Amino acid sequence: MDKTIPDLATAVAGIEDGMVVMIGGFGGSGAPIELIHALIDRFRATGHPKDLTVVNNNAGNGHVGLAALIEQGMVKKLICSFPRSADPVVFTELYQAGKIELELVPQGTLAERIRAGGAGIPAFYTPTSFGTDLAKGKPVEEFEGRSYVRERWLKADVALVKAHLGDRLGNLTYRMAARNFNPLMCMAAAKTIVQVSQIVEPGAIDPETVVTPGIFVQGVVQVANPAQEEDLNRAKAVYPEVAQ
Amino acid sequence: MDKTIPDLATAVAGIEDGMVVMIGGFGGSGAPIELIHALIDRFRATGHPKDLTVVNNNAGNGHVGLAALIEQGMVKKLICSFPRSADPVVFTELYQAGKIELELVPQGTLAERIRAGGAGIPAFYTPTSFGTDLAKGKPVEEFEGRSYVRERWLKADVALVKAHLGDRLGNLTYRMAARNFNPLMCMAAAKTIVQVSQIVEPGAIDPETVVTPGIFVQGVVQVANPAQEEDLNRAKAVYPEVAQ
Amino acid sequence: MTAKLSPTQMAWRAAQDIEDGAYVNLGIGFPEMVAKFQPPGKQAIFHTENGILGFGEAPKPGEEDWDLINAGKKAVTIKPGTAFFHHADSFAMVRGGHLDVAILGAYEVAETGDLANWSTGPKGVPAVGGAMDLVHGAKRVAVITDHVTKDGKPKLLQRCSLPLTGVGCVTRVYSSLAVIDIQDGHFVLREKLPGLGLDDLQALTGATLHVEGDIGDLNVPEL
Amino acid sequence: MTAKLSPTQMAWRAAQDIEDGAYVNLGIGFPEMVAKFQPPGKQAIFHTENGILGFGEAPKPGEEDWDLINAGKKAVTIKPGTAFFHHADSFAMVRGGHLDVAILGAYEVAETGDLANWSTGPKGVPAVGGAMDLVHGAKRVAVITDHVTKDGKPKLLQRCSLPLTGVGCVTRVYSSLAVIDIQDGHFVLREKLPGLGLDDLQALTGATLHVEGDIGDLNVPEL
Repeated sequence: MDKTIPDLATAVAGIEDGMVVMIGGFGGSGAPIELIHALIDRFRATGHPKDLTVVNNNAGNGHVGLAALIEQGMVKKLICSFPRSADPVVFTELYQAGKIELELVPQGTLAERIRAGGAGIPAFYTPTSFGTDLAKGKPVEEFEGRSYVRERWLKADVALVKAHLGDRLGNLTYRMAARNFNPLMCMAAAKTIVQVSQIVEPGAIDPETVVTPGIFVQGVVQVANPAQEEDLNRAKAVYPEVAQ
Repeated sequence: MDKTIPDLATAVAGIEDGMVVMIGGFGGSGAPIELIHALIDRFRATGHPKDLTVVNNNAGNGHVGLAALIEQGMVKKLICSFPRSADPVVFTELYQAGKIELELVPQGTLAERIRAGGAGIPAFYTPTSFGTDLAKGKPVEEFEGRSYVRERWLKADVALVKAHLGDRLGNLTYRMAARNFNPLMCMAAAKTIVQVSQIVEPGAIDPETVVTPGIFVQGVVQVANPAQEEDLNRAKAVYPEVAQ
Repeated sequence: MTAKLSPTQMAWRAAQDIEDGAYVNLGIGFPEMVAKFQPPGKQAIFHTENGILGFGEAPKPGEEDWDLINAGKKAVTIKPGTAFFHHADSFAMVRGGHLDVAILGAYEVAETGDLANWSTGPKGVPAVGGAMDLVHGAKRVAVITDHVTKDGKPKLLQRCSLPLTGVGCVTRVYSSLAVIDIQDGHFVLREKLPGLGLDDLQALTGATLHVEGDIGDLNVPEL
Repeated sequence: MTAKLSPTQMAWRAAQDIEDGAYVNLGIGFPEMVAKFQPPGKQAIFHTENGILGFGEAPKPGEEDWDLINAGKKAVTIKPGTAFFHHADSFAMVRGGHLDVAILGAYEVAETGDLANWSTGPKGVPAVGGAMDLVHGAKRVAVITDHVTKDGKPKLLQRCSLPLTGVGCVTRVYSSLAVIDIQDGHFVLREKLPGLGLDDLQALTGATLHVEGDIGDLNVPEL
């Protein structure tokens, strides 16, 4: 079994119009910038994929990564908890112009819905959002005198994930707080594509320290020295680069 | 902050009559034998605790650990998935004599109910047990044309857990398949008491490899070279040892 | 030739259908033997409910580590690429549909795909383990079972008489006499022992055996 | 003395109530400053939603690692005993009631304990983050807020006018003028700035301030 993929273009080849795409990361940490940029390259070359529904905690920053994906007009709907960030110009303008849909989900509920999707739990109850606008239309139930909102699982056609080490069986480790939503999204997508800083031999990752077991991963592509969104934005990077 | 406890007797001192006690382990692997035996010692010295409700995957084997706890008559009710094992004489006899209650729960549902207890999810839906005797009396709901059973969280007053390394903040690692239910039970109990093979300084466990973060742990006691239930049973051990 | 397949032979036959790279959970007992018979060039990855993916064979006697066991509480070993995880993650793999194949034992199987394999009734101590989760998780749920009980009564039935493990979950049965798919509420006979007549097989089966196209010969080596 | 406390001073006051060994989540913005003012001998352990427990102070400029950030996307550091985990485990800590204290900002707080801190209405881009989870998880949910808006209108009200973050969740308010508990649907005044009359404070508050026993002086150092 070998889940390694030779290059980024191949890694994103199966992503089609209208798909639900989970993209890992919290802000820039753990964001698979190179996979996103490869998807943008494909769109610019072929016109596809478009009309994507993207699941991410945020709405991107600056003009790289998720923000660039949105800026290209590839995203029809965003499911996220916090689209208001330091420099979310791209999303804000499209949203206020009514050109992109937003499903706002409390962060813990977003995480749990994704985990539920991966764990085969179609619905669960949470105290979060009870009595608020974000619970409108959702079933409410009392348990032991406290009120809870019923939330549904969230699944995806594809997850784009950033990890640290990966082996050809798909076992993954992450780096510090870049872990965030990534292991959950691996579980919840029909096809999980992971960029790792280094592909290692099976056995090189101690079985005790595997965070995502390979069963949740369909493809692994190596991106040594991946970009950090924060660094790119401080350098005022724009993707794709505009010809001078 | 120092969560270390000097000895086993102190570790089990707060466990009272009628409490719900989660006990980690799957069969013998990950079973906190020494904590269980300390609890038996306390019962034999004081007559308490009794009428316990115990949550464990199994019903013990032979005459040590959980089986010995049951044999002492300390357990009123067992919540478990598989009380039928190689040598579950103790439980079987009491059960058939009507002297111990049994709540039988599918293994994955048991794990998820415990996790839900720890994660603040009062109820969830699962396909498991739909249409079977174990779903009787439970609400059923359809999602996307498939039927699911609603299950409730499971919480405990105390969890007795076996881990491998622990620091004084309560961060834990486990050893191979001895992990099993232990990290979940840490989450789901008001008070989690852990026996570890070695107490180490904070920082000695790589933050990437912490399996149970200290927030889920209230006490850590060192038991170097812990007994394996399987070894004890092969040696036909009985606890407490009968005076010759 | 054999009048019926041994459990080992049934396990061999089941192993032939496991794709290279498949994630597989093998139930306690006979199904565990399937791992031994993987055809050359096909390498499945085995999952055990108690938190190991990609474990290896049994260790030599005396070399057991009792922290490294499978769901049947038997000692196993690690291999390059093994991963450990807790029970909630383990059953997320099961319930979440990430396993390709689960192979279980059976007391009874119905043509509806219903399975009974956890309780023989109110006597004795009931025990369910992970079976009710496994039948709803894997993409393909197969059963290894003698075709009839020790008393010669059919185990493949119109409806199960024993308490159910799952409803409409089994898709293929590897019995001691035949390989039978379950499709749209019917048993569809795929293979039978070469010396066994269709009428004879039908007489040992508690529901109608449908035939679609050729019936293959169930040829299994002596093991 | 100051006419009102600065955000830094409110953070200082809030920090005095944090017990040694408490697990604490500090909201983005002003509440983050609470960490700087822990009294000597009291060591809280800080949780951030994005998957770190027990993180340390900000690194020196230029030494940031952007994989090591807090919920406000600011760089932090690790300390001995830090642990990393994913978002579902992180919010299990929150929702499961494992945090001792969460300290958040507020647009409005009601005497019922209702909190509004995520939306100023239909204009602009709504963003909720982890606030709705935090208000239901921690054993004690406190708020740091100016006592009045920039226009001088009360932020402590009978009922919130803005979209709610949570119902009946806040138990203590550290305002720029006072420390107020919320008990049984009432504001109970615990401390006020020494130079401020009770009537003056009541005039700046949108619901009745109840008094139980002594009212302490809200003495905070210049910072």
